[in-house]
This record gives sequence, structure tokens and C-alpha cells, in this order.
Amino acid sequence: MAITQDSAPPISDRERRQRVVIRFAGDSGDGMQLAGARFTDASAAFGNDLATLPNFPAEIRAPAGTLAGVSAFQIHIAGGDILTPGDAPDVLVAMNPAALKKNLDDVMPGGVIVINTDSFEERNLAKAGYETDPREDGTLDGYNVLAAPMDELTKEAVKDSGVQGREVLRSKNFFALGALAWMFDRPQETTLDWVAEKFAAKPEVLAANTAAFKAGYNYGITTEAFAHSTFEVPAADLPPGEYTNVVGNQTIAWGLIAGAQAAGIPLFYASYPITPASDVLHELARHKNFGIKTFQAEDEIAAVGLALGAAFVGHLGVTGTSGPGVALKSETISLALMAELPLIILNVQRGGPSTGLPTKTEQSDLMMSIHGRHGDAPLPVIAASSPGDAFDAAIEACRIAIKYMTPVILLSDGYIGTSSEPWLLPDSANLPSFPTSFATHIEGKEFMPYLRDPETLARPWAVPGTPGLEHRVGGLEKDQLTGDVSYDPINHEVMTLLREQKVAAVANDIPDIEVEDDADAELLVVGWGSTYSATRAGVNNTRLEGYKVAHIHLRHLHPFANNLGEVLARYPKVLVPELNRGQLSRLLRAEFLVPAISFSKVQGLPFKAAEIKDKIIETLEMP
Amino acid sequence: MAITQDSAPPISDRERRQRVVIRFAGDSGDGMQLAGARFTDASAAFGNDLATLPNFPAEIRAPAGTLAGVSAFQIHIAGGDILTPGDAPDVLVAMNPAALKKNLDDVMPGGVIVINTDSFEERNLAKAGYETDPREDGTLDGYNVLAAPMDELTKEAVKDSGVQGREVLRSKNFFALGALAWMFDRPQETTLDWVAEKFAAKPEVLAANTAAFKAGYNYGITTEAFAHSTFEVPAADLPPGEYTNVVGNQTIAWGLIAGAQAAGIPLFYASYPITPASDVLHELARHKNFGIKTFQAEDEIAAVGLALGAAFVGHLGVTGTSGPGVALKSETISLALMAELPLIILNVQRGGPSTGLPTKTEQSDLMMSIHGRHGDAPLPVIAASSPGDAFDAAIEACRIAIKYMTPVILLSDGYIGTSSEPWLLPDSANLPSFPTSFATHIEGKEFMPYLRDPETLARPWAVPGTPGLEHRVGGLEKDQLTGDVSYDPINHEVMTLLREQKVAAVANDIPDIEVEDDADAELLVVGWGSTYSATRAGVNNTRLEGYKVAHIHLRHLHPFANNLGEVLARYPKVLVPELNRGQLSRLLRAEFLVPAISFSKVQGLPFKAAEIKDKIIETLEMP
Amino acid sequence: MTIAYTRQDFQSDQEVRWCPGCGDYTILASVQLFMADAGIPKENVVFVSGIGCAARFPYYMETFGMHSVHGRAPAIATGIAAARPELSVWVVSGDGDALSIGGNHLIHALRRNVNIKILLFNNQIYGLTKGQYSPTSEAGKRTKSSPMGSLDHPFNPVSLALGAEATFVARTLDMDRTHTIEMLTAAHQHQGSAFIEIYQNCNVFNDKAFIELTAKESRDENQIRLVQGEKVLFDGGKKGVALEEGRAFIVDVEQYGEDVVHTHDATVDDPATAFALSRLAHGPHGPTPLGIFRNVERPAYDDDMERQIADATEAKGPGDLASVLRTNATWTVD
Amino acid sequence: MTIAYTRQDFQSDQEVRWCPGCGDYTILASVQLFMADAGIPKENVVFVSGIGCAARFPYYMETFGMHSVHGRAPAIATGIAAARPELSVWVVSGDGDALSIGGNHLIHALRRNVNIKILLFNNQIYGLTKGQYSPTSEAGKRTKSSPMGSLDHPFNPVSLALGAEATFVARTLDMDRTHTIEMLTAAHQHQGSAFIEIYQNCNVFNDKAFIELTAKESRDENQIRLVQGEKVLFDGGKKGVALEEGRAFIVDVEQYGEDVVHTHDATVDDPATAFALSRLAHGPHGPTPLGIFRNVERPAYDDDMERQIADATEAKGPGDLASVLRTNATWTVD
Ligand SMILES: Cc1ncc(C[n+]2csc(CCOP(=O)(O)OP(=O)(O)O)c2C)c(N)n1
Ligand SMILES: Cc1ncc(C[n+]2csc(CCOP(=O)(O)OP(=O)(O)O)c2C)c(N)n1
Ligand code: SF4
Ligand code: SF4
Ligand SMILES: [Mg+2]
Ligand SMILES: [Mg+2]
Repeated sequence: MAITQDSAPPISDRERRQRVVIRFAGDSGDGMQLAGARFTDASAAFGNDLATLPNFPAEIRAPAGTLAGVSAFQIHIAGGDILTPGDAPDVLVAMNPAALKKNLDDVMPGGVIVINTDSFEERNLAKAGYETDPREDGTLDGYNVLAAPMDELTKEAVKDSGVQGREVLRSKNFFALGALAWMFDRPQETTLDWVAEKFAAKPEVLAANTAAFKAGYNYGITTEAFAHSTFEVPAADLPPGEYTNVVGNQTIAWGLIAGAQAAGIPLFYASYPITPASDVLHELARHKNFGIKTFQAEDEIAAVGLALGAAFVGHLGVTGTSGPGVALKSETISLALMAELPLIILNVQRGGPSTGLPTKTEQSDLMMSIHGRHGDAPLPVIAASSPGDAFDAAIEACRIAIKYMTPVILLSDGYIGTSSEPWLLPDSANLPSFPTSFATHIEGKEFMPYLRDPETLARPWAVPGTPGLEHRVGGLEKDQLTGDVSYDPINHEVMTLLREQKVAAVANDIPDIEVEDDADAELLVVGWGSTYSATRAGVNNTRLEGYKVAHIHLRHLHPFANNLGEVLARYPKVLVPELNRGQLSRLLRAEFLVPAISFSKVQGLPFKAAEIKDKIIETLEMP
Repeated sequence: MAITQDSAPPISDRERRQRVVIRFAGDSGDGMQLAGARFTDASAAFGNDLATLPNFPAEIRAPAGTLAGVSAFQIHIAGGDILTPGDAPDVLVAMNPAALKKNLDDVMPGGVIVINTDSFEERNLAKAGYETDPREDGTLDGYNVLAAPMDELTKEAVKDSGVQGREVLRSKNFFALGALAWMFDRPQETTLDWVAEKFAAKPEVLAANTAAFKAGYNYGITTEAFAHSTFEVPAADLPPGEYTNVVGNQTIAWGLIAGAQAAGIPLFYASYPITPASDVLHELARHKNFGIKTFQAEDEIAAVGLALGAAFVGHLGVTGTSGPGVALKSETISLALMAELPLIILNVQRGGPSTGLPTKTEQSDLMMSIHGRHGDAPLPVIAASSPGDAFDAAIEACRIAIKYMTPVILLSDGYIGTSSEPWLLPDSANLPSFPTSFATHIEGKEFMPYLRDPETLARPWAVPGTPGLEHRVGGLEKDQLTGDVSYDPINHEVMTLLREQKVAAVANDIPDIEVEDDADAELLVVGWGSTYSATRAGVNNTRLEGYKVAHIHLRHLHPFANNLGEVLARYPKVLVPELNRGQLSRLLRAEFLVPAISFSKVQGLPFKAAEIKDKIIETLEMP
Repeated sequence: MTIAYTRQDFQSDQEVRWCPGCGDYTILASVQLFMADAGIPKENVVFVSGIGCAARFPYYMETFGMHSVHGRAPAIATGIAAARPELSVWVVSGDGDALSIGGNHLIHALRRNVNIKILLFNNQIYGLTKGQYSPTSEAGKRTKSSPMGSLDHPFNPVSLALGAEATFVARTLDMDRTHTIEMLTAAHQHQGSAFIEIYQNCNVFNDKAFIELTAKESRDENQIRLVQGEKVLFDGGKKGVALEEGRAFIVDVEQYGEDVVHTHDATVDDPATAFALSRLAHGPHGPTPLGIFRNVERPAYDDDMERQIADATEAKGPGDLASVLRTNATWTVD
Repeated sequence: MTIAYTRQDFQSDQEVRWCPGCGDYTILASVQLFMADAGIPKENVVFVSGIGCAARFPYYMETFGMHSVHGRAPAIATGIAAARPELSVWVVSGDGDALSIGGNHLIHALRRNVNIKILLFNNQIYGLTKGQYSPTSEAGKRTKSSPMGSLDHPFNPVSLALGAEATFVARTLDMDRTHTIEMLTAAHQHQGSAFIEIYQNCNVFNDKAFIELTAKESRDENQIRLVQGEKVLFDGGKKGVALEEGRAFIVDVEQYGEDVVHTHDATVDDPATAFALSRLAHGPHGPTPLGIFRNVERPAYDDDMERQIADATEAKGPGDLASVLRTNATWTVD
């Protein structure tokens, strides 16, 4: 269903803002993720550019009303080209005291606070750790507080819908959503159509949510307080085309489907559930009509083994997981590397080490991706930089794995995986195509499974079912031609070098780095992965203040683009912001001997654009 | 049993040589490892300095008589301070044509070849790939060939011993050993006493081996050929003390015993067999009377889990394996790091990646040791540099693990593990002592399992059985004081930094690097691990030719010694020889931005001193 | 010496954070009640878990504990018990943790008979990762990862444990505290590893999975209680279990008489009878046996280990490093 | 179409490098002979192994093959079979490879009933790493890693496989080619995973482990042949196997008559009888059953997987990427 822009309501005497950041916060049971997602869709339909960031409570369901149980969803809407979900909310919706307590510090001075007064009773205040009522003790001074008894109003609104008991208050989020829809002039149909479709099978719930939403909207229209806090955020001037709002775990799955189609071979995805990667499995499992096979294995070692087995017989073998799972897969990845079979290992990174912070984002598995195998065991490493980009990154991983007959590590992270952005749909006709050519017959006297393509250094992919090409692969060192087991010292050296050179050769097959350049910049910012949006925004904002800064963002972490060394050498200072303790910066130092400066953040959260800007200025001003 | 030097026979009109390299080679079934080990003991008893290198056929027993089945043992004996088992043998004992074929190329021009003529019949020649008899076709021109019909002579010698059938020829190696004993004037008793003790329970075998050995010795005395090829290699001028000849898998086991004694806690060694690490398990399993518990686990993941469990309850938990096993242990090592418990992971490295070259040596797991975990997960990495040094390295690993409450990776390799050198026995009284202090009571109101020692940043080790200190550890991020699970962003950053700083602090607790210096050297050679002997010898030989070269050898690979950066900066050129593709060299570049030059060898074999020398000269002469 | 504890002594200061209504709460209470009476000094108790909802368990016990990595708890606990046999070591695990990723450590711990007590909280689902099917989920189950139904034939945890040479195997129900405590007590008294499958309701992702065994109207006809030395009768004595040709069958007692009904004896060395009983139900559907299937004596691994040390020390004297260093021949340079 | 192959067609050009006299040679011959007759196109055969002496097997077979990493062959083979159900997929594994490090993958492959045939070469020792005890070694075994005797109670691989829901379980002996080929043929014909334990002599590190079953003077009294539909008699009919109280016993036929002797039926769905038979011997000591313990039908995993794809395609039409990309709401900017 495509919603076109003309359905947006007319613009009134609203306060015009170029960009607004809104955070929905409430108890896990309050449906804040849903409210956020609906608001996102409505904003997309309205035509804003946007970026979102969900923030779930940690894995185990915490008791209702506590700080640990707060769930939040932030959305940044704007008329212009924006990149991040925003640093500090302009508007906070707090469904209970805990949500207020946990989020208030982040809100912009003078920001709007929407609260559900019904939840501000003693027990909830105590659970949130408030000794006095923040509405009365001056805590909210300086904010624009819009208070509504949402429980009561919701109850009233849904009373004829047929829902009963506990179900009644479930619609509270739709009340809040309705009020916000009024405040920001969102089209009502987007949400109401969704409700109608989603709850078609549950007519009472459909009726209740619809009624609550409308009640919220009308409450906005009719209430003084709300009426004076209405905004107009103009539609963005985006490149023309068809858009959809995507989260990275979706797009990466779709990219794998597209990669398999480009290669003309079936996709085989083997995985063991793990936060935040499980949704890739869930998404792919829904598309069996593509001939995709998904396999929930007994563990991560089995999963990578399954994918490797599938690769041996001619499928596009992919295994997805997060950091702890990649650690377990290391030995088998090494086998894939030795057997020289295509294999994709997707790592949706999370906070480490060990179990770490499973629901938080981090980029700290880069070193493990590059060096986390025994022996000299190089393989290509590719990172997605945003939910939309994950689609292309996945296709690129497929292309390289097959063309070079090598395992490839594809990096995403919790932020990319679960946050959303509007995405210009690719034109199906222009999707890449790189048909696989399996070996079909013997060249020469005997089949030589390790005879390499002179350009790519890839060996042939000869799959079972092909008469005459019977051969054995394995993890022992192989003779450089026959592939037979070889303990010969020189052969081992030759093969070690060949494996290295083959991966290095990928550099000739990827685009040179293009610099977002300020001609005479003093400083180059080098980013990779999910920091793209914050880094770009930070760089832009710094430039707006007159500083000269250049920016590059790396997709290929191993091998690096051919011109990277030369680019780095052009700038007196190189700053590398990363959500880890300086891993890319170490790689750049080792490779190019540049004194890269690491800007590290390890808080389980993405960078804020302002943090990047401040650090750039600080670095520029360093002697 | 201590053999003193006076038992050595008087010196005659033998050719005097400062150093001789001898290689025993034969079929796997010919007992060459045993012959080599006996010759080694006799040479040690004689008072030579020595170094040895066994070279087994690859894992699967190859058919008798083939090249793949050749087993060899090399020993370097000298009057002076030597370091390596030698580059090229002066003397080759070849028990069959395959042994000759496989080893002849290595022999020094003009070297001595001792062959068993009985084995040079057609079938064996064919199996070895000889089309004509090398004794007759000029192959051996230029060598000093000493041929003896060893089968026949052995049969004759043992005929009264009582051994029968296949057993008869088993004594052939003792015949060869006897002949060599004569050639090199080795004390007969060392070998004969050993035989008497070893075969006490099998009197016929005892008699046969004794008879064969004596027959060989007498053959030397009585035969023209042998009589003219006798050597005198003077006893070495070693520091006074009691010596024994050790292989690294022994000493590292003993070092762990010593480490546990120094700490005053029981040793718990959990392992899953793997070449070349299994012998450490075998050695420790023999010493249960120390209270040592050894556990053969179901796999490597279980092994590291077992060791970690033992550590949690106050034992010195150690798990030993080789590269593929470490890959599997990665996730649990990360848990140990998060739980901040002492744990030692021994990696006896072998050729990689994947199954690679299981019986060959390599140093290619350094990067995995340092970076092979998800998240930012630093831990100390320590490497042994020779069989003797392995003892000290193991003790050092124990000390650091306990003092800093951290997992430590202890690196050895196949070369250290299986080769031998004479070792000056440490004085028991001077062995280190670092008694463990467990937490015994609560300081303050509540037990704080993550309250750190201000100097080491170590948390307390509070073990079950201690009333009042009940607490929980785990892999989720912990609050910096209480150790409770914490999802707080800033706490995660603080803890990440604390874990990093704690490991970095080890640098203050290890000796500064001392340079084997040529005052105004142009080049610094930086080695680590098992390359010590070849590197040192190479450097020495280069100096003998008048070049100015400095040398350092690193025991601590993470963190580096505090003064390393300063030392590196002193020299215009830095050369890093490694049995991998430049892993230490990359670490040095990243850390110190020095343009370290990598000298890489990945042939499953140690460096030769000559290779090091040549490379040093080449590097010095580079513009 | 018995120690006077109350349940509170085993409650840690951590807020319990399972979903309201989760079966884990009841099991926690049962374990704490059992501990209060068991007389084990609190400081000698260690709880080890992997990852999962169930695996949060150690945080709530005021004992020593480790919340380790997914699936590895039996191995870690084995290290603990082998190092310190005097400790009381408990493993808490979920069906994913113990049977999916951790299956190998589980079966090895059981065959070795190391002194650890393994509690499998079987909710037939992956709770923590939000509802994928597990190795005990029924075939055909639709979940996020199996939208068209799972293709996996599930394990029967009791059969698997018996096939893995377990010496103590039992099954109980979260809701039934008395029975749970009975099983815990027997496991504690057993020398060596003990395995208890606890049917645990996950009311969020797999609600009512055990309803046939717990609902008032069906529980009598579906709960087969195995009681040592007693005939295996259920449904108020109307039905019983008989064995024939090595297999267990349900018989109508009125029709066939009580004589054909099997008398339960968990202490027989051959596990075949226990195995036959385990096959009466594959998953909690229809008549399902609860209680102790097997309870036999075999030396505990950790005790044997101590004995070898004692024997070695007796034979060779306490370890002397100086003499070990002289294992190979030595010589002296003056 | 049957294809005319000879044994030579399945011999690769690699020199066979087991120790002279190793039982692996005989098994290799049996497998090659079986393949020559089985009529499977050679290019459709895949052998997958882990690491160990046994695991060198694929190198010697002129088929497709993978010598993978230790313990993981069942998982890799599952990937192969699931991806390409038309292939004939064989796993060759040792007792360490399959039961120690690889135990988990083995039991999961068996319960899933994926179409792979698993040959366990059980020599009760780690051959390749030179002689440590394995999970099938007898307790008390002295090896380099257990100089005072192993403390591990061994697995009974047949019991374990049955406890893991295996649909086809058999046991045979390396030396008996005819019987081995019979078992291979039955495994091949079975839909789904098949498990064959092959007692294999390691003459270097564990010689004569199976001597009671192979020596002329004892084999008749120790080999119990299980034959479908026949009474389980052995020792020239003097002895037989009877079942009582769910357990199997050896009876003196002369004394008790043939009527008490059990008639073998591997096709019964309940695995309890097979399990009871598997308990007659724990390791190859005394009377030990050989033959097919269990052989029942259950849908094969890979077939089910194909069916779901067909069903999905039928229901939704073949996958259309353009429409998947439009899963979420879309809007157009002009
Ligand atoms: C190595 C690794 N893989 C995967 C995960 C993700 N994970 C955590 S718990 C779990 C399964 C939980 O199921 P179960 O053991 O049945 O416990 P429950 O939550 O149902 O109590 C999974 C897959 C992880 N934490 N670590
Ligand atoms: C990850 C890993 N751990 C350990 C090893 C060493 N290893 C190779 S084979 C083997 C056991 C062999 O025993 P088994 O499977 O019984 O095979 P057999 O040699 O007896 O045929 C071991 C421990 C390895 N190759 N890889
Ligand atoms: S998800 Fe299920 S098992 Fe986990 S806490 Fe909630 S109810 Fe319990
Ligand atoms: S070690 Fe044993 S199993 Fe391995 S090849 Fe030799 S005889 Fe066979
Ligand atoms: Mg569960
Ligand atoms: Mg074996």
C-alpha cells in the first residue's frame, strides 16, 4: 500500500520547526514501541525525513512501574536531510513516573513533557524512586508540561468497544498517539488503516484502539494546553521515488535474498537465536516461497557448519548471529577459509565482552572479525552503515564471497538492526546481478580443485551432482594444485601467501574512497558502520560553524580500499570515532603508520552528533 | 640419578670439532626418536651443550618405507654456548632409502652418512622413489659414507637374548646408537643404565638392546671406516650446577606445578587432547600426589569451563590446548575476563589455519590471543621462548593471573613443546613464592565483590565455603562496586576502562626490556617465543662478521614492557622475525608507529640461524 | 549439626525479574524452602546457570553463584564439584540451554556421575530470546522462527538422560511444591549427578503447555505418580501401567486387575524399565509419569578423583617438585 | 536405472595411510563394495568426516567429500542434506569425534531425522592423538591421560542414540563384511538419519578390544544376532534373550524353552524394547547384540523442508522481491 503525500491535512497556525525529536516512554507493558512505530509511519506518510531509535528494557521483563522496566522509542522528524534519531528530545511522552525519571535529564531545556497524570500515584512514584511528586516539587520547572488523565480518558473512550478488564487500558498508547498526531498534524488515516488491518480479527480491540486514538486527537483539538503546543514540521525535500521505512534486520535479510537472486543460487540461512540478530532469522523464515531454507540449529557451531555444508553443495550459505556466537563459530570459519568456500557470517554486534549488554549497541567486534582466528587467516570484512545501507552491504558480501570463494564477515549492530529510517526503494531492474558459474567439467587431464583463476585467485566451485568433479576438501593444508593433503613446508608458505593475496585482491574490486571534502581541511574524520549518521551530522554541524573538516566512511574494513593510505596521508589530523576502544584506529595505525586519534564511546548507545562535533572542534584546536 | 662428568672415557686421536649436528632418520618403526633421545642423554652426561629437534611424520602412520613415514631426530652438540638444533646436519644416520632421500639435501657438503645397507633392496628403493641405487649412481659422491649391514649385525648380536621374530630387528636402533656412541666418544653407561631400568620387566628385550648397542660400539672400534670418522666434541663450559635435558611440554607442566606451589593453592588442569599439547596433560596426570587434578574433558569448551569453575572455587584453573582449541574457548575466556577470575589458557601453537599442519610449529596465534574475543576484551599474553624458559613463563602466567584476577594466555608452540635443551635446574629454595590471599571477611557493611585493590585494580577472590561472602558473578555487565548486573551506560564505559587499565597495569609489574646491545647498532631485532635460539644465534653470527646489531626478545606480548616504545625508537631499523605473517610486527606498528620490518616464515619449521643472519644483513644493506 | 535457616536466608537482595505469573517463581520458592530445611551450610552452596530466563536463578539465591555462558553450566559445575567435592553444586538450566546448545555437556556430566544436581526448567520454548521453538517443543509448533511449523522431532529429556547413563532421573511440575521439594531432597541425597526435569509454565510465550497435567478436570487422568515400591496406578486407581515385551502400556485396572500393574523400583541397575516408563508420554500430553524414574548407586566422579589423589600420595608420598624436575637424567657441571 | 560400478570406481588416488592391520581398512572395503552395488550415481555421494583416524575416510573414497573439523560432521552433513535432499550423505566418525566433542550434533541430527547416514567407527580409544581413553573406553582404562585408570563411565552408543530419538540404529563389526554391508544397505534404504556403530579394532592403541566377539573360541557365545522377525537366539540356539519387567535377560533355552525367547521386531515405534536389548552388554564384553535395533518410519527433515517450500510457493506464488521490499507501508515523493 502506497500512501501519497496529498492525504496530509492542511497546515494551520502551528509553530514551525525544521526538526523535532520526540521520545515515547512508558512501562514495557504500555506499548511504547508500537506507538513509536505508528508515529513513524504517519510521519513518513506525511513526508518528513526521519530516523528512529527504540530502547528496550534489558532482556528480562522487569516489574511494572520500575526504572528497569521503562521502554522508550525516539523519533526525529524533519523537513531536511537528517541522519540521526536526535541527541535530546524536544518532546517527551512519559506514561508513568519511572518513564519521566529515567528520561527527563535528556530533554531539551524548555521542552514539552506530555504526562499521564493517572499514573502519578504514590505506589508508582515510590517505584520510580521519587520521594515527592515531581509535578509539584519543582522538578518540571522550565518545561512545558501537558498533563492528561489518560487512564480515565481511555476508559471512557473505549467503554462501548466491548473490551473488558485489563484489556481496557491496553489502548492507552493509542490515546497518547492521537494527542501527538494532533500536536504534529499527522494524517490520521495512516494509523487508523493500520489498526483496521492489524486487528481485523479482533473487532473489539479494533474498536477500542480506534476510539482511543480519536479521543486523543480530539483531546488535542479541544484542550487549551495542547492547542498551544502544536508544531508544523514541513515535509522533507527528498529525492523523488518510492519510500518505505525499514529497520536494519529487515533490510539485511532482504539484501541476502537479493544477493542470492543476483547469484542465481538458493539461499540457505542457518542460525541460532540471539539478541539482536534473531529477527533476521524470523524475517527470512517468512519467505520460504523464494526457495529459501532457514534452519534453527542446536547452537552456533552447528549453524555455521550447516551453512558451510550448504555452501559445499552450491547454496549461498549464510549464518547470522551476534558477538558471542561469532566467537563460537571461529573454528569453522577457519575451515571455510581453508576449504575456500563462499560463506557469509553476519554479526549483529552488541555490547561486550561476554554476555555484556545484549540489548545495547556497540562496534567492538571489529578486531575479532579481522584477527579472531588461529593461524594466518585473513578474510574480507564488510560493514553496513545504516538500516538502508544494510541492503547493499549484504549484496556486496554475497558478491565477494562467491567471486573470491571465501568466507566474508558482514558487520551490522544492534542500532542498525533495530532502528529505522526511510529508504528509497531500489529499482528492481537495477539490482546487481552476478550469476554464479559452477565448474562443470574437467579442464586438462584431472580435476584440480585448487587451480586458481589468475585474476581473482579463486578456486573453482565444483558441487556434488557434477559427474567427474568428485573431490575432497578439508582443513589440513592442501597442495596448491591438486588440493591433496600436503605437509610440504614450501607448499604451506605458498598457500598461506595465496590465501592472503586472494583476500588482498578484493581491494582491486571495490570503489576507491571518495572524500566528502572541505578542500583544505585540517582534519579527516574516518567512520565505519552504524556511526555514519551521527558522524555525518556532526561533521556537517561543525562545517556550519566554519570549521574545515573532511569525512570518509568505510564499508570495507578488510581489505581497505586501495587509495585509503593516500587519502589518510593528505590530512594533518585523522580522527576515528568508534563505539569501541579504538579498534579501527589501531588497524589504520598498523597499516598506514598514521597517528590516528581514537574517539571512543562504549556506553551501549550510539554517538550523538553533538559529541562528534565537540570532539572535532577539540581535536582541531589541539596543538 | 645424577651422572657426573668423570665417567666419560679418555680422549684419543679424534678429529676435534667445536660443534656437530647429527640427524637420526629412519622409518617410523625404526625407533629413531628413542635413539635420538638416548644420544641426547649421553651427550648431556658427557658435558656437551646441546639442542634437539624431533621431526615426526604427519599424524597418520604412513606405510613402512615411504617418504611420508620417515621419522627424524636432530641433535646439535657443542663445546660452547649453542642455541639451536643446527641448520644442516654434519652427520646423517639413514636407516632406509626413504630416510636418505628425504634428508640428504640438508646434509653439509662433505658430511658423514651412516647407512644401513640391508635396507637398500629394490622394494625399499622403489618406495622411496629411487630408480637406481643411490649408493651406486653417484648420489653420494662427495659425502663420507659409512655403510653397515645393520639388520644382519643386529640379528647376530641379539641371537642369544631370547627375543623372537619381529622383535629381533627392533634392536637395530641400538646398534646404530652404539656405533654413533663410538664415533662421538659417548659414555656407554648412560645408555646401558637406561636400558637396564627401562626394560627391567622384559629381560629378553633388555638383553637384546644391550647386546645390539655393544655390537654397534664394537663395530665402530673394529671397523676401518668408522675408525677414521671419530670426533671429539669437547665438554661445554657451562655455568656450574645440576643440569637435565628437558622438552617444553614437560617444563611447562612443571612450571604450572611450581606456580601452584608458589600460590599455595591446588592445580586443576582441564584439557581435551590435541597435538602438540596433549603431553602437558599426560605429564600432569602423572603427578596426582601433588594434589593436582587433571580432567580430560569432552571438548575444549568444557575444558575451559571446568578450569573456570575450579578457579571460582579457589583452585589454580588451567586449560591447555592448541590453536583450534583456543578458538573454541574464546567465549568462555571472555566470561572469565568479565567475571574477573584467574585462569590460564595454554596454547601450544601449531601450523594453521583450520586443522592446518598439526605436527608442525608456527607462531600464528598471536593475533588471536590478543584480539580473538568479541567486545573490548584485553588480557595478558605471555610467551615462552625455549624449553627451559617455559618453566619460568608458566610461573609468571600463574603469578599474573592470580595477582590481577584475570585470564592469561600462555603461548608455547610445537617446537618448544617437543624439542629439548639442557636446563640448569632451578634451586628449589629460590623458586618464586606469591601466596594467594583469599577474601575472608566483609570489609564495610556489605561484601563488594568488585571493589578493587587500588594498585592492581584486582577484585577480591572470595571462594565458596567462606561464610558471609556469598555472591554471584556472571557474564552480563556488572556494577563497578556491587557486581550486580548493570545496564547503566556510564557504568559500562567505566568497567570497560577498568578492565583495560587493570591489564595495562601489569606493565608496571614486569621487568623493563634489556637490550643485548651493540652500542651504536643500526638495527634492532625483535623476537618473541620459540624463535629465541635461532634469532640469538643469527644475531651473534652477524656480529661475528662485524655488523652492529641489537637484539631483544619479548616475553610479555600484552601489555608490552613500559620501556619498549623508547627502546624501539632508538634504532633506525627494526626487524621482526616471526613464524607467521607479521603479527608482532603489526602490533608494534599499531602501538608505537614504528616502521617495523616483518621477516616472516610459515613453513611449519623453526628459523635457521643462517636465515636470520642473511635477513639481518640484507636489511642493514637496504637503503 | 543441623543449621536453622528460613526461606529468607536464601533470598538475595536482587529484585526478582521474571514476568508476573512465570512458573520460575514457584520453583524458586520450592528451592529456597528446600534449602532452608536441607541443612547445608549456605556458604557451601553454589548455583551455576547458563543463559535464559531460568538461568537468572542464581541471582536470586543468597548463595555463591555463577550466571555463566549459554549451555556450559554443566561443564563449569563439573569443574566446581571436581575441585571441591564438599560443596553442594546445583545447575539451573532451560530447555534451550541444557538440551540445545548445552546438550553435550549435559550428557557427559550425567554419564560421569559427577556430584552436581541439574534442574532443567522445561517450558518447551526459548523464553529469553522471545519465543522461538526449543528442542522440547512439539513438532509443528509455529513460532517466529518456524512460521509454518517446526520440523524438529523433540527430545524426551528423561529418555535422553537415561540413554546417557544418568544415575538419578526425575520429573516434576513447577506448581507442585511438595513434589518438587521431594525430588530436590532425593537428588540432594543421591551420590553423583542428578537430573530433574521440571515442567515450567512460560505464561508469555508458551502458556498452558502443561495444562493437561495441571487443570483440575484432567490432572488425575494424566498425572502418573511413580512411587518407589508401589504399583504404578493413577486416575484414582482406575488405570495402571503394565510392561510387556519391554514396553510400557496403560491398562484398565478394572478390566485386567491389579496383578498386571507394574510395581515401581527406581533402584534397579538396568535403566531399561525406567526408559520404558519414560516412553508413556512424549511431552506432557496424555498420561505422563512424574517422580523418580531411576535412582541407582555408582561411585561419584569427584570422590573417585580424590581417592586417586589419596592413593597416589600414599604410594609415592606427597609431591616433591625437586625430584620431579629430576625425572630425566641429570648431570653436574662444576 | 542401475549403474554398473566396481569397487575400484570408489577408490580415490590417495594412498591409504592407516596403520597396517587397522580395522579401518576392512570397513573401507565394505563401504566401497556396498557403494559399487548400491546404484547411487557416484557424483551424488558425499562423505563428511570430522577429525581422527577414522575421519581420514573421505580421502579414500572417489566421491565428493569433506574432512571437516573435530566433532562437527553431523552438523555439516545436515546442511548438505537439507540443502540438497537428492544427495546421498554419509558421515564417518570416531568414538571421540562423534561422542566426545561432537555428541551434541549427533543427538540433534538423530532426533531431527535428517537424511544422513552416520557411521561410528568405535575403537574405544583416541587413535589419532595416540591413545587417550574415549567416551566408550571401559572405566578404569589406563592410558597416558589416565595413568591410574579412567574414572569415566562410558556411553553405550546404541542406548544413547535410542535416547536421542534415532529412527534407525544398528551395530556391526569391522571384520564381518557381509554383516557390515547388510547394515549399510538397510541404512541407505531408511528414510532419515541412520546410525551404525561399527566396532573397529585399533591394533596400535587398543588392540583386541573386541576379541570376545571375534575370537573363534568365544564369538558364538558372545555374538547375539538381531534378525527381523526371528527369535533372538545365539550360541547355536542354546541361549536366547527374554524380556521381563521391561528388561532383557539371557536365558538358557534348554531349560526354559524357546517360547520365552523374544522375537525381534525393529519396526515397533516404541524404542523401549530396542533400548532394553541395548543394555544386554555395556561395551563388547559377554553376549553383545549386533544387527538392527530400531528401524521405524518418521518423515525425514529434509523432505519436510522441501514440502514447506512447495506449500509456501503454492500459497503465495514464487517469491517476488519487489513486493517483499514493500512489506512496510510505502509512500511516494514526487
Ligand atoms: C552463545 C549464545 N547463543 C545464543 C544466546 C541467546 N540465548 C540466550 S537464552 C537462549 C535460549 C533460552 O531458552 P531456554 O534455555 O529454554 O531458557 P528460558 O529462557 O526458556 O528459560 C538463547 C538462544 C546467547 N546468550 N549466547
Ligand atoms: C578442536 C580439536 N580438538 C582436538 C583435536 C585433536 N583430535 C584429533 S582426532 C581426536 C580424537 C580421535 O579419536 P576418535 O574420534 O575416536 O578417532 P580415531 O582416531 O580413534 O579413529 C582428537 C582429540 C582436534 N583436531 N581438533
Ligand atoms: S518469558 Fe516466559 S519463562 Fe521467561 S520470565 Fe517470562 S514467563 Fe517466565
Ligand atoms: S592408530 Fe589405531 S585407529 Fe588409527 S590408524 Fe592406527 S590402528 Fe587404526
Ligand atoms: Mg525454555
Ligand atoms: Mg576412536
